[in-house]
Amino acid sequence: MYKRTGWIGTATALLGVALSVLVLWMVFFWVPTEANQGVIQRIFYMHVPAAWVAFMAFGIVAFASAVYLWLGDERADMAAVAAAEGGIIFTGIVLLTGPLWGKIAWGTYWTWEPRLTLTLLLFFIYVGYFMVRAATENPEKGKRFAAVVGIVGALDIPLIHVSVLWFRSLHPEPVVLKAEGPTLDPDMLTTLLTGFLAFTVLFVGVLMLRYGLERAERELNLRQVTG
Amino acid sequence: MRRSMKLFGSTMVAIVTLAAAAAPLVAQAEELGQQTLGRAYWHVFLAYAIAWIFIFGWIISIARRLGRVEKSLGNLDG
Amino acid sequence: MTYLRQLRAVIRKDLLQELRTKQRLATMGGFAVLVGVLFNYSIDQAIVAAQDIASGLIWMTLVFAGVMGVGRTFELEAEDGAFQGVLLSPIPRDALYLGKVVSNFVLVYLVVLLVLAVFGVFFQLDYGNHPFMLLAVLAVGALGFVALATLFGAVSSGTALGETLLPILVFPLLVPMVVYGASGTSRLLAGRPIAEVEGNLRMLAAFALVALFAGAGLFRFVVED
Amino acid sequence: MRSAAPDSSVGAASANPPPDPDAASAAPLRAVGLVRTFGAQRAVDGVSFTLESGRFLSLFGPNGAGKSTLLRLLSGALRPTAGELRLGPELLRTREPGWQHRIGVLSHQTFLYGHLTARENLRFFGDLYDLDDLEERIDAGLAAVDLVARGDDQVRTYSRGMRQRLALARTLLHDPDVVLLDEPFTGLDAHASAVLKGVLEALRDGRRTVVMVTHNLTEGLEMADIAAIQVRGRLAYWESAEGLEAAGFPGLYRETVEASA
Repeated sequence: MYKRTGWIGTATALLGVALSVLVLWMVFFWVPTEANQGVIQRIFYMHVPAAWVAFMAFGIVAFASAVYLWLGDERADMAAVAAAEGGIIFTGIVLLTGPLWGKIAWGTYWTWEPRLTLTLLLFFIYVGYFMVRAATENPEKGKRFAAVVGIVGALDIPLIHVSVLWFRSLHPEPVVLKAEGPTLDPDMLTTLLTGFLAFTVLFVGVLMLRYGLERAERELNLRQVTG
Repeated sequence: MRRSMKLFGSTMVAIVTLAAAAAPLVAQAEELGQQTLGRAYWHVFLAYAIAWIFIFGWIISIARRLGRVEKSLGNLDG
Repeated sequence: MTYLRQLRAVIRKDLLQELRTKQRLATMGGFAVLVGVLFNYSIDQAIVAAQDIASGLIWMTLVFAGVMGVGRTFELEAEDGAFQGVLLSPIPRDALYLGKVVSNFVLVYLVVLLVLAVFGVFFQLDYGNHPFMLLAVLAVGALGFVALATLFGAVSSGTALGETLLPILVFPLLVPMVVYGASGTSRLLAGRPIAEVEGNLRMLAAFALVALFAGAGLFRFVVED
Repeated sequence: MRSAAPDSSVGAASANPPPDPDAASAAPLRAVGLVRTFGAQRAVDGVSFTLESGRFLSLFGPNGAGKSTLLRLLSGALRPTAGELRLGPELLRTREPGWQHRIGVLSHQTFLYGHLTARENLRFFGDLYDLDDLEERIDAGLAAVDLVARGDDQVRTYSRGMRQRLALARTLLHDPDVVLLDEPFTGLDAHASAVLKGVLEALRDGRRTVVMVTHNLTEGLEMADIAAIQVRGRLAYWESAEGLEAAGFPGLYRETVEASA
């Protein structure tokens, strides 16, 4: 079982890497420059897929946490940890690349742009998730605490999203990003979709590897104490 | 052990591929950067570099931890 | 009937204990008054009118004082193992949680009233034409806050970090409450009509409901071994 | 309203017609292959036993042998990793009120609130168990542990011995069938420990099963019908205490622990 996960995971991760290289090529050599924003808009092909992966990871964390609390299945907890670690990596990417875009597009590194704010809060929920785990002496308890953090976070995120959107309508941004037209240029759309595909495949592949690692670590832990 | 080596190898291949792809990009960027919109270009490069560093940092850390764990497991067996 | 009796027992025990020790009320109340004093010196009232920023001050004081007070709930229970005794009894865990929420809410809301009174005197605040709406907004907001803080107070008191972990866990989740609560309060303080605040109140209620359901459902996974 | 009488507990009221009142109390406490792990550590490692009702079991063992963990498993506070626990035919399901009504726990911690009076403490716990005739029960309980005069004083003004007596009243308030004692004599002076012993002696009415975890070999053996020794999570010794010589027991204990360690 573990061996299979390792093999499929490696293959999927490699496919993800290959697709990501393809995206790099498309972004830097192939896709036309967007008229309104210029070159900076090219961040978009990676930034938006990274945000998608970060939220997808949180969805996995919440779902696996619920399964863990419900059935007490160790595997669900391992999946949740693996996804949370990926989630914190990808929220980190979003949070660092967002300001790089913002500085050029809006003239400031940080704005309380709703989606960026939401990602920041998501990042902190992930931080809490790992702190709770690290700070419990009884690992079973730590797993349950973390699961509670994951589930409540997932329930709260829609409310946070609505509220930060609403807050923004209350205080219009000084420099407002012009909305892209309803139709994106077909080449841009292709690039963006390839970006989504690349990061998703990459994430799923590495997630499997991380799951295999978690499994091996727990096996080692068990055998060191009992054996 | 073999699995993690394979993983590590594939990581290295990917990095080399990336470097090979990036070299002409950097050259081109310097050229373009001197012409127009230098700052925006650098931000785009920086953004992609951050993403790749984070993702590969993650993969490498998984590979190293896996190598260590499998070594310890091997020691227990042997 | 059984459920109500158990719920009432928890509430009565908590409030009685607080009445005897006054530990948490004293720390929260003292904190709130001192915050008022420090705010006075941190704001140049020649430039910023206190009335304009009062709603932010009120909500921040509520959140910080609340974290202090609610974070102590389970530390107090640890006294001579009492909480173990409660967990050995047949009280449903959601009744235990809801009882704690009610008693914590009473404490936090008393502090809210104190904050309103003290800030009113310190900064000559005008509480507008709809003081009852103001009280309602603060009550629903405080309920949502207490619902989350009680759940995560149990989590943090179960960790080695104790109460210090509580703000890190709970602050990111409180954003909706602060957004709708503070903006509703500032509208009321600015004398805007009630209709403009009804949406805020609805969102605060939604937040409180989600927090209460999540807490009641998940509490048992937090307190048991 | 639920009374705490043993025949009204949830498990007894199953599909079958109600058994006669003595059936439930005559039920043996049975553990089958109990295991509890913490992380990778096996605190309780495959414990099985049958304890006839009305018997008094003293459980000895060195520190870290998992005695308290075993007791917490019996109390239902802790979920077993594997194995099951029965009282008569009734299966223990952790966190079900039916079980909790039938178990009373007295630990070296008193589970009492210092800022409440003795009566308020008992009333609080009585409400949690949803007991009928609570005030009468409280009066009787306070009388049994000789605390009527101090019933309206806050518990923090009590001496250690008085607290432990009150804790005993709290343990017995809902009239449990199985009483679990975890080092109840820790920190007690001679007088308090004599009072406690007297009340525990009175518990042995043939209906109540008692399990006591203790370090004190003489005290434990004196009260026991059955003596057991737990070492490294397992029951290494289980014998009727009747034939045991008090003088020879420490040696036996040491041998057992060393043989199993």
